[in-house]
Amino acid sequence: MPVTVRTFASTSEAASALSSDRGARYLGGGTLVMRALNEGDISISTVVRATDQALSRIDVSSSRITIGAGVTFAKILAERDLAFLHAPARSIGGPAVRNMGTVGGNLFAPNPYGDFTVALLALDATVSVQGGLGARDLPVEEFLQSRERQSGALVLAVSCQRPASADAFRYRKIARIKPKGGSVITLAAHLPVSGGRITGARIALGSMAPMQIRARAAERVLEGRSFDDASINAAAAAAAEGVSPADSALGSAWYRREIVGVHLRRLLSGLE
Amino acid sequence: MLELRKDIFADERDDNLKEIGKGTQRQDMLGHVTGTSTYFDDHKLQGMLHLKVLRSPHAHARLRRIDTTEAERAPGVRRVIRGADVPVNLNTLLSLINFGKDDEPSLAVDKVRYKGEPIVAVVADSPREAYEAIAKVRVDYEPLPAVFDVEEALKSGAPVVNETYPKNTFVYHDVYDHQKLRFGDVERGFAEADHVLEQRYQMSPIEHAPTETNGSIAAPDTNGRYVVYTSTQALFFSLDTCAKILDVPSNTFHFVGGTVGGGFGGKVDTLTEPLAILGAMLTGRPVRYQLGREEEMQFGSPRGAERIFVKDGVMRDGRIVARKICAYFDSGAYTRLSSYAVVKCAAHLPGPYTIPNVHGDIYCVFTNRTPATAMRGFGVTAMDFALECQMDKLAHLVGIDPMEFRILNAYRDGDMKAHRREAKNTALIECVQVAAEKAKWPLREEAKRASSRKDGGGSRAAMSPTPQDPAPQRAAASQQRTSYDRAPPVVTQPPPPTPTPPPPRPQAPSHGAARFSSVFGTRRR
Amino acid sequence: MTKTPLQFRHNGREVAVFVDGGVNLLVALRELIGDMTPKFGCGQGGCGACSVLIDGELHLSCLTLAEAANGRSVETLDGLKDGPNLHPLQRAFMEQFAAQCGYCTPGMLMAAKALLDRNPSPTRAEVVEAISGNICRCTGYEPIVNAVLAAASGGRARA
Amino acid sequence: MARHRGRGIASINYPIGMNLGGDPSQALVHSNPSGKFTVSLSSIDLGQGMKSVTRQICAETLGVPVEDVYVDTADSDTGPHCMGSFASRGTHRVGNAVMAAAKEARGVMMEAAAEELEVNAADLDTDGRGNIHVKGAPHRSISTKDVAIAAQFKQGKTISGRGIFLVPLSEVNPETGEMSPATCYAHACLVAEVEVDDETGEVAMVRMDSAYELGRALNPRLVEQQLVGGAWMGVSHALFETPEPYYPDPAHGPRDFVEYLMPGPGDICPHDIAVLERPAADGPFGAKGPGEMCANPVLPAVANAIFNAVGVRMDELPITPEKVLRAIKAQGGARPQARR
Repeated sequence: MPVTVRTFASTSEAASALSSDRGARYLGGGTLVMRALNEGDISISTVVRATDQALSRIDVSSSRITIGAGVTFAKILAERDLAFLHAPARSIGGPAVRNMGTVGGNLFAPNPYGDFTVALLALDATVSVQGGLGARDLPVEEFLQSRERQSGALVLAVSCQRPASADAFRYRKIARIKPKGGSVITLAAHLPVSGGRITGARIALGSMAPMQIRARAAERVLEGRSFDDASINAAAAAAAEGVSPADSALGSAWYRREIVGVHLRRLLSGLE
Repeated sequence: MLELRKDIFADERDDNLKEIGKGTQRQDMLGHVTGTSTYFDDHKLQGMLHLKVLRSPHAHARLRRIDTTEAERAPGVRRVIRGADVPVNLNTLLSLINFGKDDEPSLAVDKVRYKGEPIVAVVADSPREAYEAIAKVRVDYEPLPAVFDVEEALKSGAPVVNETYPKNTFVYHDVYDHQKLRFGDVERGFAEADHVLEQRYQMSPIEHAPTETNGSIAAPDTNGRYVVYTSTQALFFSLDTCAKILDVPSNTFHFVGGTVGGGFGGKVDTLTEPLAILGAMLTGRPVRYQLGREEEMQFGSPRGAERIFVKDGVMRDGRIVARKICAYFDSGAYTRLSSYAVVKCAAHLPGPYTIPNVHGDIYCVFTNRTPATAMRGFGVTAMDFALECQMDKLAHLVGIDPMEFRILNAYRDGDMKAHRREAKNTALIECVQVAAEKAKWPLREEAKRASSRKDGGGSRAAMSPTPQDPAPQRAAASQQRTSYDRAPPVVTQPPPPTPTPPPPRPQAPSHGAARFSSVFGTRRR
Repeated sequence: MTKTPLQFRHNGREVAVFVDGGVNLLVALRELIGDMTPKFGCGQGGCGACSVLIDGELHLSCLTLAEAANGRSVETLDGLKDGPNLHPLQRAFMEQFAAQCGYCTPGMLMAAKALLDRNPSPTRAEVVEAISGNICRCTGYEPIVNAVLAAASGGRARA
Repeated sequence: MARHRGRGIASINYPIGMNLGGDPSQALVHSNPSGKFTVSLSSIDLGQGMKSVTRQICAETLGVPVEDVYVDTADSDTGPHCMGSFASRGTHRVGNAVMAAAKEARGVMMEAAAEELEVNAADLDTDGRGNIHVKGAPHRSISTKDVAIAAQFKQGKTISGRGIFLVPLSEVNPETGEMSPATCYAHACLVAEVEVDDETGEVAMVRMDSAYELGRALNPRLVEQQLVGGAWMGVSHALFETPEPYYPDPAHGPRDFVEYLMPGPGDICPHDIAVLERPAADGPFGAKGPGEMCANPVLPAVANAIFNAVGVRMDELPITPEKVLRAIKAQGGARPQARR
């Protein structure tokens, strides 16, 4: 049975086409769906596309920025007002993949992919989803936990508050291969400091669990403390609490547990 | 950056040549930069069909039943190929040089011996339709215990991987489960030695990862022949292998290739040609069979793993007096070319050094993994890793600079090698000297003056008496003979007795190196 | 199979073909247009051998739905030459001996072109980044990086 | 945290012209009527440059410019038998076969020229620029083109040659392993410098210095391609590559180029290479084969450099950060050795 390609002008039509057909997959940048088709994934019988311009819109007018699900990483890198997201965007693929891969698709990318989503998780981003029954917003963490059930839904956009200050948000992807390599561990931290105290600490990790997760123990350690070596070391010591990494071709669970604290410490203390 | 050291061995060369030695542009470079170099897949044929194979999800399983009826009825399917459709469904690559027993089917029939082994091939109008048909093939597997470790595979009671070799090892000279190397008496050497160091080394498998995956296109040609565009790195090897498997005269085929997107040894196995041609024979249409990247990585044969045990005896003054090696080549489920690498490896011992007592036992072991094959440095890469790590440890043990330690033990012209041939045209010492110079690694004058052309031979040319192993029992009559020579098996005879040589002396400083002063003095500009 | 019409600009020339649903641009270029310069290396987006420019941007044709190229401009290595004259990148690749088996070369050249079109005088680090999505198994990358840098400086010299 | 540097060396040899297969290669060389030569082979160019090297060997042997020679490969209908491109056969086996074929063709060419110049063929020589002249009398000369025309249309001679190179099969003694495995050996020594991160086990290449003895560098640019690319592959084998990361457990095998690890363009380091030439008795113009052996010294040199940097012995390939980190922890921390 050949693959049917259905292209819609509106996201709502695309969303209902997706939710009404178990064999339908939404085609974003192609890095996931086209690869699956190339490799003979016959569970995909319909490819759904939407031409709605809203999907590729970036709104930076307010302190809360919104990025359409169809926005590519190259487009983010071209947007000066999104400088805080340049490091995560640049860490994905090579130039061609950054010209194709989208923010929305990254939410569905399994390990060792999905690095941009780690940044979104640390930024407490919100995901706007168009289901068969209408649109709704949900926190990215909740979205990830229910990701399997979201495959029938269409992601419209993600949005988040800008980090409190430039150095309040930090991101690093640990890869074996330079400059383009798959994630051994991906780390993102948003540590707003007010009155000399860290408030609302968020630390997110990629490749440390089946999904991107928050390092809650490390967050708790930092919450309310001053941003100094002592608290950094304490956070590093707590980094592996609650993680459940897997053995993979890029590194073992043991190795990831051993080094996650080292890399968190280096990230927070600004070391290479 | 590359520097030609014409000053070294200049007296052995005629450099008065016109084309040789010039950095002439590659004949194929214009084709490469314009994208017009023609690889096997760049041939456009009318009505091309696509072949995909169903691969085993089990590392070891009996095939109780294979049902292809649904697949045969699937849309776009032109032909489903099963093991019974392959004229000669058992082969081993080196049967072309009369070495080894046929042990590998093109399509598995009774059982599968590694995860990814092909069982059924589907030829369809499009890749998509081939994939859909493959999903409709029903196979009833009875999983069997599998063995993945070479030493486990040698234990009695280990699962038999490949019934052609019931002891899970290739059979050498009809007699042995390994290839021997015997030169002098290592046990005596160990007894004499000031230090004995025994170590274990392991190399995991390595994938060739050529940017072009293995593949071929076969098409009916005029006058009943078949033209085959192929990525093979061994044109007649592949052609003759296909003629054998498809049981037709070799001139049935017109093989075209020669421009290949990287091989490194991974395109010798003729993985795709037999089924592509059979598909063309059975459908009368051009058929393309190209491996996907995951297939290439997991089921295209890799450089096989090796486990190596090295035991050395060394004197305080740095002379190595005995080296004993036991190595296990992980051949995977079938022989392919590992049996050959084992002999090449035995010949390579003990590395580029003159050691009076050398003992080697090299095994080709079968396990339930993707069959291994040749790769750049075949049979030697892992052994060199083991030997050179060992050399570093020995140098550290006796407190000698690692460069000078190698110069001290390096083989020289006239020395006797462990495979009982005289060393000629050696140049290890000069390589160490020049590398040291490049790396600004200080060497003592004595080491700088050493030469491959001096102080070899003499006692170093002698073959010390070699004790014989207990006589082996003959291999089972059922096992056909496997040896390189087409003559009857070599009769076992002890090597001619030779007088015990005095143990080699450490190299005396030599002062006759004036002719080569340029090696250490002037740099070529 | 039902076919879908597809029309786009291929190296400056309008082409129209009919494609099967779900077919990628690499297959359309090679099997329907007959442009064999983009190569299949993985179909996974991992090797860059199939790299092409779409509306001037570097894309992986194996991960591009053929229909998505409708009405757009696709450039491949086949269009890099200016008539009989080699592109500076092609000349530099020759001079630097930056190809062995040649299979990654078409993708490398397109990735390098995408860089130089935007950044005529890149740093070494920028060249490394620009070709980071392209696998070469033969050369060790060094001659390729040198070739792109040479082409860039050559370009400056001419300017 | 600390990063430690260390240097390690390895020296190796490699067999060229293997005798264990008894597998010959053949070549055909012939001229067209305008004195341009075609070499017909069934041998394969995998990128190593076999077409280019045999082209130079043919031109040198014929005494004509390399531009006048084209190597056609591989076609089983037009190319004579060749077992294939493996076991360092390209330069040594195929090169020798081409050389033999070119010698035969040169003989006919010189005979035809002698007939035109009315001299003895033994008194003639080629100038490598497409002319054949009487030794010591350059003015008494004829172009290879005119010779080819005369041979074809006047003398009825084919300027062509056939060549085969066979290294006879070596017997292997079952008891002692006595054998003649190869006809010559290439050599190398390589120094690797690495930097090891003692908190993560990561190893970075700093630089390499090496010396390779190859008999004869038939084309130094092609040799450089092999040695630079081969050393990269050696680093890759040493630190990165395997389709079975948990060998002998076959689990978690890589499926794509993200999971199958090879150094990227950002992982490469400077490599300073010297090439030595000690001609082999049976190599074409003394050449051995650089292609296969060039990666081999890198693996142990890197392992030995890691020991020099942090004092741990890495005996299992590939040397992943995990293995290095486990070893450092087992040792109770990095123990840098004497700097060298």
